[in-house]
Amino acid sequence: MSDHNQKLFGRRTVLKFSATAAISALAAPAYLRQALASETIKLGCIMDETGPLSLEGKPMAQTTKLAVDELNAAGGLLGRQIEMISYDTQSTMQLYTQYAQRLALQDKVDVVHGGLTSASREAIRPIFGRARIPYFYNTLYEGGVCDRNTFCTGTTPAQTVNHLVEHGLKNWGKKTYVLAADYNFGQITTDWVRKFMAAGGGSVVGADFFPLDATNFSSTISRIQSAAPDFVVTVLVGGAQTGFYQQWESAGMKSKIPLASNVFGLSNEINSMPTSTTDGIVTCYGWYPGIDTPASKSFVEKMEKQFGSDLTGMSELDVTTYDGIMFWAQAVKKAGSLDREAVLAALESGLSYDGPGGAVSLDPATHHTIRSTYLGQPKDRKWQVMETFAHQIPSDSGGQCDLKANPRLNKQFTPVI
Amino acid sequence: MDLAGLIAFNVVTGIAMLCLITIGLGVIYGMMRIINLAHGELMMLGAFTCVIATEAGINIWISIFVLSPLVVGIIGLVLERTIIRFLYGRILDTMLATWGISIGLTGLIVTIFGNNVRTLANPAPSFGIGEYSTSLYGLVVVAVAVGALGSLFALLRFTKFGLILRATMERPGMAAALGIKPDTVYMATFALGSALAGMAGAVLAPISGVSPVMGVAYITRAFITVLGGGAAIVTGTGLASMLFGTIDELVSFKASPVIGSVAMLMTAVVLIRILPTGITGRFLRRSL
Amino acid sequence: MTSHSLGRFLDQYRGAGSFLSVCLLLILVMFGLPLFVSTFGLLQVTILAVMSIFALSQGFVWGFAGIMSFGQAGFLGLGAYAYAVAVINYGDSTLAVPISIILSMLFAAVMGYFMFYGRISDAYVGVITLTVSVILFQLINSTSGSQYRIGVVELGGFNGIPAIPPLNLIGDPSRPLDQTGIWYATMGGLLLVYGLLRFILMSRFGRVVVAIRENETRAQLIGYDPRLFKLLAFVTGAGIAGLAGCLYVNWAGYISPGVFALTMSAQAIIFVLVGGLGTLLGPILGAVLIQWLINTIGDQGAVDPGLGLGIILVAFVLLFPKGIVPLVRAAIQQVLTWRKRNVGSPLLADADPLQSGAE
Amino acid sequence: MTSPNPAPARKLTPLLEARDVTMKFGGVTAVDHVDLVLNEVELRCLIGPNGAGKSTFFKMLTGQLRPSGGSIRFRGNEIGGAHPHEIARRGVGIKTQIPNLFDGLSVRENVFIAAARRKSVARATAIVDEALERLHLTDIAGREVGRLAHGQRQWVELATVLAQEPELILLDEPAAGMTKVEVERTAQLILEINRTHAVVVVEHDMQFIRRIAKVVTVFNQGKILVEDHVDRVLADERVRNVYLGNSISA
Repeated sequence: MSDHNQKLFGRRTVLKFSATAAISALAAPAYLRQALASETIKLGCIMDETGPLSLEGKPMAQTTKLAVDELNAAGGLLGRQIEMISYDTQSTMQLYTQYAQRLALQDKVDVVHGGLTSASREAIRPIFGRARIPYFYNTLYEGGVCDRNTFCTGTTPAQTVNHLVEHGLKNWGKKTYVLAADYNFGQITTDWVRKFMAAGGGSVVGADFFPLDATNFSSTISRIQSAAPDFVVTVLVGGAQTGFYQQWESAGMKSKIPLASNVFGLSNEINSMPTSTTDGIVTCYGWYPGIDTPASKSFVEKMEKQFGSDLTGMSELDVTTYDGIMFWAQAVKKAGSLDREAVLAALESGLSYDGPGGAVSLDPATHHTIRSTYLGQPKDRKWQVMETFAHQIPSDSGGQCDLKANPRLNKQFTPVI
Repeated sequence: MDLAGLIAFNVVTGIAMLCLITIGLGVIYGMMRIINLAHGELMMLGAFTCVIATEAGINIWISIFVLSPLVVGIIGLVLERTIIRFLYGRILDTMLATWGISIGLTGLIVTIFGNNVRTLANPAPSFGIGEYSTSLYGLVVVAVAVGALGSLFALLRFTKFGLILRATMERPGMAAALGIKPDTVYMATFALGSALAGMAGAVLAPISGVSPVMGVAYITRAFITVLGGGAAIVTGTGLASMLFGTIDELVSFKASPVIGSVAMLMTAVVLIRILPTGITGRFLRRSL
Repeated sequence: MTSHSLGRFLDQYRGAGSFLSVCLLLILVMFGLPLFVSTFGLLQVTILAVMSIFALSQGFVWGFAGIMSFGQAGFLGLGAYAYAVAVINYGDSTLAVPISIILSMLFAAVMGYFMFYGRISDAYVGVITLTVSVILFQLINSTSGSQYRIGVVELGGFNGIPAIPPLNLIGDPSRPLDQTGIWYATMGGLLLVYGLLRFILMSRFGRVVVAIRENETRAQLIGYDPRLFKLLAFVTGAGIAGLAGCLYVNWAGYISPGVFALTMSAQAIIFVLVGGLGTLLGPILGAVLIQWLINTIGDQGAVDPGLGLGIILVAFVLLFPKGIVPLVRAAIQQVLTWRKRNVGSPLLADADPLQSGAE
Repeated sequence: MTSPNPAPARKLTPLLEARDVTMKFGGVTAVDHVDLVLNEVELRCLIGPNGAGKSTFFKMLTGQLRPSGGSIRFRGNEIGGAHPHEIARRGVGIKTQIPNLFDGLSVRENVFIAAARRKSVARATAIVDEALERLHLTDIAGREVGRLAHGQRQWVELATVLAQEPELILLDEPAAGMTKVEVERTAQLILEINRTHAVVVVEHDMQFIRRIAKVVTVFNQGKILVEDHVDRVLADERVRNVYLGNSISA
């Protein structure tokens, strides 16, 4: 608890400075500000710690804090302490660009970890690109981003959605229905489902997209029933959309049509909802809290020790955040400097380490991670791992993204159907 | 055939939801000519009351039908006494003030409880229509909506309080002539409208989830239904809900919920343009 | 010089004096600030200037034309999206700026015709503007599929449109403006809008608009068609909001449907209410003050900014419905009158400034 | 002044011609098949008890109400049901019963707005100066109208009507709430205006009517009771009954 307070205090002092920037910046000569800046290494964190996305965002910010504390406890990097400068974007898109500009122009940070939704990533990615600050997006997403300045440590559809679809085709049937959040993540992931279904000889019989504040799913539940799929894939994001699962159950659909999801469980659903709602929904992630390895267990222990009752549910998102920071730290050590080119070169040198989710390596060509993924389902508020897939390649760009060979590439590859 | 039954059920539920959302706003607008932009937040407070009460172990039905209306009714009373009563007769100022209340209440609840969505377990089982199935809770919503409209009608038609309300509605001086302060009537009306909003929020909580910002989703719908319905509270709310609810549900089923909602709003804009005094401003003028 | 023509002379002189001093102040800020403030500081104040323009649009439509628009953010958003789509498609901002203004105005013209020529009462205008802005929000918010594109630009739905190029020198896309340039452009826009509105209010058109706000029936009985004047005023306000939207995009480099949100419209109304209804300086001051307050409250994180905003809104409606500027002006006037009485100059007693547009 | 002599224009189209004009509010008929003809430069007084339909009739003449039936022609053109601003542009000006002004604006601005429609600013300014001078308002030209006394507001409204330069001037109770001196000035002014303009006056003050009237039309219960020369009207038994003998004898 005291750690948390300290963090808040630290953030506030930083912000107090920035809030009065217009005035105080007048007074402080430029060289003085530069001098202050060089004492610590600055790690920028930009995350939705409050608001409807906070169930995902807050643990990620906590993990960032944990990782930075660990690094500092081990002596910091290059003999300097790491200062975490954190902004809460309050689940509001406008604040992303505002705070990203603040990180880039005022705080002049050395690296940024953060961004939760794909929308937020696309909003801030160009800002850090222009400011030449390496950017880590540590959230599982729709895949395909190919940008020399950006590193994505979360899992992608080529590592998870394909397994969900295979599972469905094998166990349930050839027809599926997709429910997705109405933004690029939901749209592109749905295209992936279409592609994988077609490849496996099945089809998507319907897809509905919802704004993030959608709460009433009754008309969709009717539509699903009239389309009669063999299973439903949900790509629903945020607190409001989790209401679907309860409406699904109370409409009596739970026992009729099985659900698969690559998002369910990321916002602590297995603890906040009745087990009758959650049990049996099949998911696929790069990590589950129940994974029985020493690294995984110690990660959970460390988090629980540091944040106690303030910690609400853990997921792959936290592990990939941790991975992102560790890769960056490894690269800084290897480069021996914070110079962007040196750090990028080190990041592209084929780094790997054993994280809570197992062995992970950073793919130099795509700037994504090669890692194990797992199929799992909730049972009595615990995750049951059903299957393990080792060494999953982030092949979402179909081999077209090779940043080693073509560093000027900057686009997002999407599935071709 | 079964599918048609399911869709019909959804349409009826949709209409009932719209009725519930609207009725509290309708009472306040119909009687006092105040457009209460904090209506959605009063619903939100009702939903929060219900969630907190059930989390404290109180029976969900008691929370919905007793606690939520009571708590929000009292909040409405306080708001009326401290803010609204100074603004009678200034329609735009009341809109601004209630908007301020709306933003402030959202901010207050965010500050206290955080901007998160809470869920309330659905207390009703599911039932089948042929090979399709749906939640029985829809029937609860329909029953509550019918009950609320019915009791409001009875209140206006058969009680002395209803007579006074109608008199005040026709002409503010009338109440004074009957020996009642219009002030008191307005106070009671605002509290009644708030209580109805609180109950609506609580009834819908198991379906929609509960969050501090949920009010925004309701206010536009309630708003257009009241204005679309016109002066007669019960008939107007009922008719406008039927029109808008049917459009919303059918288009939602055919296209998507967003298009459904857009279609409904467009219909409302056109309706208000054609009938500025609402459906009952033009037809069925003598109704309640 | 007779006493009344002296009075008139003083009216105009004082109006012009305050106009010039506001302009001077704006120019001083415009050129002075970059000398003292870092790039980031400039970024922070640029948004204040953008919001001031937005507030002026609301201030004109509501404060002078008496049209209660609850959906001014709709025009802000249209201007913003129009600029974004146009500038990316053309690769040049020269045409994108007028497009953003004109699109907002066209939309307002259609909407205004629908409302004002349909004898819709004031409160209902509020409802319709609010509803239309909600419709716009929902529509734009659901355009995230790749099938929703205009030219090469995907509208992006909830995601919005990232990496929007800033303004460039007129006709020369190879020379985009930097942060300081955008500051100058924004302040230039603010000055322009302020000057334009002052000019409009001095003109016969502006006077009739104000007269219609004061008494629509009388204006009609004199022979003015209130529908036409309201429509024109509404369209003018929309154009200004469109410009604000265009500058907003330049400030953010990114646009999402959030600009259409009700909170944006609410902010504009609060700016005007706090600053002063029926003034031009008021909305500017209100915007700067409130936006600064939102940033400060938002930064400290303990209290939600909505709580503060709500309290401010209610307090102003109840206690100072006229806002800060008229309050201060009345106080100054009182002091002046008092002094005049003591000096004993009867001439100035009649020299109230034009009630409509002077500060 | 001179004896009533409305003859010259009679052969031409009348300035105003109302035929069968009817106004119903729900079940109540406020104006019931009224015929009224007014010639160029005529002065007509309308009298009748409260609720007789005079103000409603005025509202139909100016387009504030759309008649339920009948026709209203101004110089031969139908204006019944037209928009108020269209009627005003044809040259009908009205001073309403309760002073109806731009309260937040100054006296000068009020009159300027009325004068300025479709005129150059210079010309409008000249008209404003003249109107203000004529109605002795020059000294309070800078004052905010909303803060003026009732009598002063009446004058301002008269000034705006004059500044509009209408062909037909409708005055609804122009002398209400004025002092004796002011009433006399108003009477003189109306007669002066009438030299060049047609004027219709609604008034309750019988002394005032006697002072200015030539032909008087009496309204009762939405219908025209009688229409005749002022002396004969005031002597009429029916008119006395309608007024319960009160003010006529005064």
